[in-house]
Amino acid sequence: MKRLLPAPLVSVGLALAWWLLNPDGGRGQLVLALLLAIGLPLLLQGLRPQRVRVRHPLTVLRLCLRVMLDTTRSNIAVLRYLLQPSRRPHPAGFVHIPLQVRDPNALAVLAMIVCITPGTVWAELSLDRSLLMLHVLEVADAQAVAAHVQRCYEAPLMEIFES
Amino acid sequence: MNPALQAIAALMPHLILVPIALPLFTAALLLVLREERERLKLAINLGSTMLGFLVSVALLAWTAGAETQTVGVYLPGNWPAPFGITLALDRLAALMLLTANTVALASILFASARWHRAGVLYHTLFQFQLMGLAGAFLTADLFNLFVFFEILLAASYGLLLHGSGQARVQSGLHYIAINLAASTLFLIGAALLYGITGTLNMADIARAMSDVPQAHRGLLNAGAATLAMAFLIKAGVWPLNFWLVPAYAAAAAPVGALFAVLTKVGVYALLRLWPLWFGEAAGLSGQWGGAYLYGAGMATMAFGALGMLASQRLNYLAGHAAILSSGTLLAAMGLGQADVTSGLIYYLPGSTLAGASLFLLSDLIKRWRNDGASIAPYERDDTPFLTPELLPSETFNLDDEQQILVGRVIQAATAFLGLAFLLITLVITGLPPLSGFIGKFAMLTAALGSAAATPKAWWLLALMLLTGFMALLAMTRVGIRHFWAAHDRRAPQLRMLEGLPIAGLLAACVALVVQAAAVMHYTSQAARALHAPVQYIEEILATPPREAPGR
Amino acid sequence: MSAMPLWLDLLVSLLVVAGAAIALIASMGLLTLPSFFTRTHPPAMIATLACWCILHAAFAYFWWATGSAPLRLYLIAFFVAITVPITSVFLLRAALFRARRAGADVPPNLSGHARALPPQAGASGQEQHAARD
Amino acid sequence: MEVVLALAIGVLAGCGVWLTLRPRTFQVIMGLTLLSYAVNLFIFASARLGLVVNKAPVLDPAKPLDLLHYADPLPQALVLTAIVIGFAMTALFLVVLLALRGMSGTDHVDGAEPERRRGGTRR
Amino acid sequence: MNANILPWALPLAMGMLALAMALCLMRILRRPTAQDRILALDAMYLNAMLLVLVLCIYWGSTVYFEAALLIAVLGFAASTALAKFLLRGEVIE
Amino acid sequence: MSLWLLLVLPFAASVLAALLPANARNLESTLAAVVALWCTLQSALLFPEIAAGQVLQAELVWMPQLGLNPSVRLDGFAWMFCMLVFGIGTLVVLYARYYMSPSDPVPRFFSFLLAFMGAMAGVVVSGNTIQLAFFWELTSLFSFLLIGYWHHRRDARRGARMALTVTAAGGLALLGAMLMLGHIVGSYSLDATLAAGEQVRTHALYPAVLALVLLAAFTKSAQFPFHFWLPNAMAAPTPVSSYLHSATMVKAGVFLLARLWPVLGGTEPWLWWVGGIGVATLLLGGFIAMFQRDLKGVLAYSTISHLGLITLLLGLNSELATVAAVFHIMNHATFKASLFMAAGIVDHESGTRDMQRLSGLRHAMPITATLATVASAAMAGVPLLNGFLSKEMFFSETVFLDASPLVAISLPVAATVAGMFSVAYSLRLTVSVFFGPLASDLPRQPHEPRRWMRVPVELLVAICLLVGMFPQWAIGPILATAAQPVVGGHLPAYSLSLWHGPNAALTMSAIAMAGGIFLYWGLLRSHTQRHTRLWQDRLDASRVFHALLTLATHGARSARRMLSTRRLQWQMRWLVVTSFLAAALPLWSARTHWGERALLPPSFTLTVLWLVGGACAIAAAWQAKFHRLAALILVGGTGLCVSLTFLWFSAPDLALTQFAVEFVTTVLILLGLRWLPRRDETLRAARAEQLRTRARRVSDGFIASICGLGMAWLAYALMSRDFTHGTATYFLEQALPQGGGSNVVNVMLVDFRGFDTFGEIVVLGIVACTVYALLRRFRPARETMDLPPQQRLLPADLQTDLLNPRHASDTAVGYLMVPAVLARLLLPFSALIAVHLFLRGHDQPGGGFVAGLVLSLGLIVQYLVSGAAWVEAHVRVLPERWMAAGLLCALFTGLGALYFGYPFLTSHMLQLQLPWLGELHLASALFFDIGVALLVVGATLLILTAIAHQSVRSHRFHAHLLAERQPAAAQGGQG
Repeated sequence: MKRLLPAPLVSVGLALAWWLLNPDGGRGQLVLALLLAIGLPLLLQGLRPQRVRVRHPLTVLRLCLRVMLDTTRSNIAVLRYLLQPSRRPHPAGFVHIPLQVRDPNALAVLAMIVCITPGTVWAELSLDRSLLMLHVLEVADAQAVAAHVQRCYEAPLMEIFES
Repeated sequence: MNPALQAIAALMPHLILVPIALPLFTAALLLVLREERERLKLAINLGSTMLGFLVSVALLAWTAGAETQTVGVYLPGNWPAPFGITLALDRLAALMLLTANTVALASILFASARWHRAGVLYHTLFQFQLMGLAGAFLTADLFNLFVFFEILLAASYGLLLHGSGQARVQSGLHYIAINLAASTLFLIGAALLYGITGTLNMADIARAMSDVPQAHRGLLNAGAATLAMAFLIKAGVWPLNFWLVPAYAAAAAPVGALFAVLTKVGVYALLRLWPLWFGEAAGLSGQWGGAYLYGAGMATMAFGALGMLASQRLNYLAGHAAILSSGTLLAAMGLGQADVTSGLIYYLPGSTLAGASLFLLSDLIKRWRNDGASIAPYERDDTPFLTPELLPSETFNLDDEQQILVGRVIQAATAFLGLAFLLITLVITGLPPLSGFIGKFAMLTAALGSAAATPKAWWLLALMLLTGFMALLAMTRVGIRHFWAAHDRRAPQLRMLEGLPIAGLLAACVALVVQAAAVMHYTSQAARALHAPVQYIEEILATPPREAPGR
Repeated sequence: MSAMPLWLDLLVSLLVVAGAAIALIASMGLLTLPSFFTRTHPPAMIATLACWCILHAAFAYFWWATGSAPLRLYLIAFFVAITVPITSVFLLRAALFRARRAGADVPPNLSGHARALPPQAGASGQEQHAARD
Repeated sequence: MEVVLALAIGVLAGCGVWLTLRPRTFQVIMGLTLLSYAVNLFIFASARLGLVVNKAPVLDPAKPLDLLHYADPLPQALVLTAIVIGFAMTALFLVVLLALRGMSGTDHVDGAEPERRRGGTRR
Repeated sequence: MNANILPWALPLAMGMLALAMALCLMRILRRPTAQDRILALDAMYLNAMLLVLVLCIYWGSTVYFEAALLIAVLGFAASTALAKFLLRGEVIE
Repeated sequence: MSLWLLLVLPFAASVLAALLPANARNLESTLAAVVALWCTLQSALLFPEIAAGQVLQAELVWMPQLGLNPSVRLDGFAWMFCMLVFGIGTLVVLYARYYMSPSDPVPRFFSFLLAFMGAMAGVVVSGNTIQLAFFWELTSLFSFLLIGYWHHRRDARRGARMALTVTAAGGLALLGAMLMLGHIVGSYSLDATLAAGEQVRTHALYPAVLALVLLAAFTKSAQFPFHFWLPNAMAAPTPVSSYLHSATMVKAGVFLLARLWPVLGGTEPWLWWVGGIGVATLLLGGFIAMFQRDLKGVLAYSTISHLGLITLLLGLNSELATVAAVFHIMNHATFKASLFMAAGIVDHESGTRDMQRLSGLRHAMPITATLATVASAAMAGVPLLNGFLSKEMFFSETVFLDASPLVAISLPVAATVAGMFSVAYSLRLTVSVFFGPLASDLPRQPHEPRRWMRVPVELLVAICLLVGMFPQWAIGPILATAAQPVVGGHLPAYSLSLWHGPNAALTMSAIAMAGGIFLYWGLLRSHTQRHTRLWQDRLDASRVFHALLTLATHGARSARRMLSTRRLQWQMRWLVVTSFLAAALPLWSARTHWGERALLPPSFTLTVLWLVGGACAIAAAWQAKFHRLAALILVGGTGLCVSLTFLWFSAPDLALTQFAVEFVTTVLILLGLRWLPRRDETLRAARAEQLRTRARRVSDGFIASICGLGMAWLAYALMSRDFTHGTATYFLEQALPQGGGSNVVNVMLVDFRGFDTFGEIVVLGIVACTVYALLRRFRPARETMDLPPQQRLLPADLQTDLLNPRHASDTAVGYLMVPAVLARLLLPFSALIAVHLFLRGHDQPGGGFVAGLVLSLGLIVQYLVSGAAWVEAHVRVLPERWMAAGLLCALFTGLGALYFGYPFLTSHMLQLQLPWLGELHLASALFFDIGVALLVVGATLLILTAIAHQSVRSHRFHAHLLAERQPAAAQGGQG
């Protein structure tokens, strides 16, 4: 099983994506989806050496919602920031965030979250992955930003990927 | 009908495809093989080229032998003519195909002695080149012609760069840049023609030409002119041919030989399209553009001859000879008479073969002279012309040394090279008795033969004689320098594999003379078909696809 | 095809215009914001909110128009979410690197020793192609 | 709308021509790219019955099969071929210019800097 | 298009997106740094993607959808390569 | 048949001779002699028929469509020439057998000689004017080879080349003349031409024909001012000289004049030109001959002079003079051949031809001396010898010429003076060489030659004597036969007796004789030395020739420089401007306007889009020199606009492809950017100020904007017009039922025009091969060899996240970690998208090409984030195999149709009934598309990775640099 499905999550994702792309196909599409979901990861196995283990699907869902919400919120915040140039109370700046999470996948997801959230953008990660630097559009309180990231994102990610 | 012809006829519609599909198959096969398997690759390449040669002979025999149907039509994809792509084989195409394959066979034989090892993927590119040439000769679809032009150009870029080195890369860059621009022109012209006639099939365009309303004539002609520019650039017309000589001269010798055919592709395209589109049948545009073609051809001839006279290096000479020959062809084409066209179709293969063998020969001579290392000091382009060789001597005709009055034995190899050089000179300069003379004579006699020979014909006569003379001057200068002046050199090391192709090419030239009547009969039929393209158009448009398969 | 219900009409229009407006504003921001690092934020808006708005609009519209839910539209959001960080990470890292070399006022290398990078000396940078900073 | 497209073709062609006339290989390759854009659009513009909006040649059983309901598919096929060939040629030209640059040490199209005239002019 | 507001809203949206692209272009032209240009190119791609989506609605046809998908999947490659070039001086090490 | 043998045999023998071993001297010469003798006899046997007035003819049908039928036509005149050519040829062969050294490679010599003989025979017996020109050129060619036989000698090479240049030019002129004659007469047959004299002379082209014919004849016969090649040709072995300059080569010119005399002669221009040049040559040749020092030089100039005499005779427009000319042709051939041979004997036996060294040879070689004396007496026109007779005829002709008083007086004077010259140089020849005391300082001890070497001379001298003493008996019938055809049928009355009584001619002869003796004693003996040089320098036309030749080459070279350029910019300019004109002229001349079609409504969005696109293009053009990256970005922006335009105007497939190509191209060019040199921007400001540069940019800008406007105009003119439907409807109708796909563009690509697609993937494949092959030999420039500065500036010991992926075991670290994780996640998905686009291609936008690009771009991104080494360590990428597989897949799909009896690439539909899945439609086009996709992946990867792999070098180079630097640093530290 493990040999057949080196990355079960990816396989599921592929099958899902295929189904999304070709929703109205009959059984043929189903077979194709299956073939692709199994075949592609097998073919490209060599290029994805790291295995991903994901736990706690509920936490995943929660995180997703959280991110969407945060993103929308910060979108609006940035929108306002852009529309009212005169009322920009806080300077932009870099924020350093100490991290405990080490799993590359978790970090990648963190990067995704940070990057798709307007107002924050991933700037640099130290080589030992202990320190993250973000660029934040409005730094009211650097500590608060750091705490927010640690609490809302890092913790669930550690739970998902590292537990 | 003899059995061989019957066999060909049995294979016939599909045989047209072979010159294109065979090289492709070979190329793909060669791509699979690992780089180390040089001998096997060479063997495959040789075998395939040989086979292609035989096929082109068969095709020629078919066009020459078949009296009823002279245009072989093949419909890849089984779509009827104006809609799908059509391959059409007529006499001209068959002749060009055979010429190209002859040169190719000689080239690969020559290359097998040493040149094919100068870089990787030579054989693959070589086969692709053959495929492009065959396709360009066979296709009857304008855009498909573009595609095959690109194939043959892309392959020629690759072959030109074979062996690398600054000269090749430098001239290759120019060559590529100019030809990319030319391709752009091709596309513009094709788009205009499609926009106006609504079809891409050459025959169908010809048919549609007469229906084009007057208001669209300007656009139509502009499209055709743009297209012609693309062909003229490939044919090396002045003033768009400055890339040609450095590129051809820089190319490895077998590649240069193959390139001798490339300029003719541009000529071929013009020859194919102009009488078809702007012949008498086309109504309003009758003979349109002929004067420009003539003028450009004359200028090119003059430039080619001047260039030969100004060149010291053998391969530059060969490059300019290629220009000279395509200038001659273009000028003759510009007269737009079927008889002249017949002469020029006769002239074309001979001059191509001679040009190709000059490229091969120049390599041997270069290697013989200075081990191929670099050019000799006197070959630099800025060397003063008046060498001591030419200064009047003080002791006029008086020799006190009796000993010197004994001739030197010429080694067989040198004699071979010398003889080959002599024959090439004869063809290129158009001196009797070889095919250059007969070709030029046929063109001139046809141009002058008509009751009212135009001044154009007289100018052509004058320039043809003059350029022949200039070429003769240049060739004798180089020949004397290489074969007579350097008497204390050891005999060249001539390999069988290198001598054979040259001998073969020249034998073909001689054969053209020996069989001149038959060849001329063939070319005059070809020319007549070109100038009265009704049959070509009808055959192409009327050939039905096979009954619908289970699509 | 029957006429579109007004609410759907309104919804789709609103979403589309909103999405386009956000994209426009974000692009405006890209133009007006003062420094490179601040300018890195607006594109995220295009990739998220603007994109989502328009995707929802398209979703609603095509659901109505074709009768089946075109869920595949949301694949776009997924792919954008995956790919945007790749560019951002590279770009920010490059910007920081260049800023440090140019001696600009940015935090030092996170994992480096105390020793800072030598400032860019003269016009010797390969990235001269790119632009003069 | 045609005017805009025609002008676009003109601008692309003009810029392309200007760049191909420049002395640096990189300029030439950019110029050839722009030229090929212009030409592709030009081929595209040669469609029968001109340019049409929202009539992609993807068959819809509901529409009759004629040019009033579909765009002319042929130029599109031609442009596709031209795009591919253009891409290939760009790649080739790029590599050749790199090779030339490596061998001659300059990125001048002639493989050598023109000799400096009066007071260091370089063209 | 049998609705009342959409025929107005969609061209408006498209115009706005086109203007957004124009703004990105202005950023490209104004730089001041190379990374600004890359960023603006990336934003331009995103805007173009949105434009394609709006066009899909405008024409009520999904045949154009794949173009948007393609930009979403591959559009980053160009800007990433550019960024990496700035960072490392070569694209593939 | 025998007529053809006369023509074929020498050539056949020539080929045979060439194949003989180098030392087969006897075999060779025997072969040659037998052939020549046989030909002589064969011709001689024909005399009765010829004498009876018959014209023997034979014709082969070769190329009737061109009027080119090889034909032999033997009339009296041709017969006489045949006898000369073969007869003297036989003697020369015999002579040469002994003359040539045993170590000479004579096969070549005899081979050339025989071929030349054949060519000469060909000239005289041609029944076809073109054939005549043809053999004419052959004589030039073989004489070139013969003159250059001793090619290790400079003078031989030069003489040969000069002869060829001059005579071949004449030959080309002859060809032109013959073509013109053919045009006038309407046939190339000699008979027809001879019969059409009146028509030719009245034709408007007559002057041109005449000029060309005279050019040919004068060059061949070494007439002034083309006389200079002949003395230079003396570098040939003496047998060659005696053959070429007595009976053959130079006689071809006068042969031509005589042959065409009935056609062209008898007009004023003929008289003035032929006669005038003849007189000039006669005098000039005789005069120079007197001052020659070289034995053969004297003979050479005397030949020129005598040829001038013949030319003059032919030019007098009198039938009698023409008979005299024919007579003198024969006489000159005999005495000149013998003289050359005698000179050769002297040279051969004494080792020198220097007349200042030679003296008194009659003591050493009495027989030769006698022979030579008799022969030169014949040349001088001493009575009882043949030269006297023809000279008498000449003198009397000059006197009786009906012409203007000036000519009537000056011509006899000129003739007498020429006679004096000829007596003087003949005297000089004999007296100084054979009389006086025997020279002692000769290189060899002179003695009589071998018996058989002298025989030819003896025979010829005997003929001289015979003809001189018994003219009517010895030569009368022959002369009549020979002259009859020349004068056009009926001979004038003439007498061949020795004594005509004391008339003007005899007086002139006497004066000439006395004057010649006086000239010799009075002038030449005293100060030869000084004058020789002087005259030679002043009158050496070969200097002029060389100057002309040099001028021609210089001219050609500077013309080439002027007319061509090696610089790409200029070539591009030419190209652009010519193309623009080519397109603009037809439009202009047809007064084309744009059409009236209803336009699409304007769209704000597209307008803005193209403002962006246009601005991008312009900015890219502006920035491409100094800001390459910016230009690349801007071009990317333009590409985006192009893609969107495709989309806008209903071409989703195009948009997809353009997008994908856009991304790949950007990566590709970026890969290349690393190897381009830095741009020194500081120079820009200074440079832009330069006037030249600015002018150039302005003019280029002008050209570019004109072209841009032209293109815009053309595009608008095309789009604004109504056209018929063309072929398009067919595609729409057939796509689904016959092509099996509803995406017509894709059906077009894989079916209707599958052959194009086939070609297109081949192009891609070729380019990939080329790139790969070229980069195998890539040699980066020195300054780009090292790492890029971004990497170089990082100290090796610095702890940074900017890791080189090459050094990391797994590259998911440092700055690359996040991108690597994401990109690797993306890869299966982009593969999925590729499959999706591929499978739907036939019915919806997509297809093999886009699929291939998507897949390869997905892989390239892996290279980008993980480095080439890592990727290739983890997955085997064999792009060549992909390409081959793609090509073969496409090819075999196409060939599969042949199996079913349909043409290549015919698509088939497979209806499969699968158990659970139901019906499955499989078009063979699908497999074709698979081939396309495979090839695209392979080619793209091959191109990109081939460039990418180059950066390995820089790492190696950097390591090498560091290794070099370290010891140096260590040493520095110690010191």
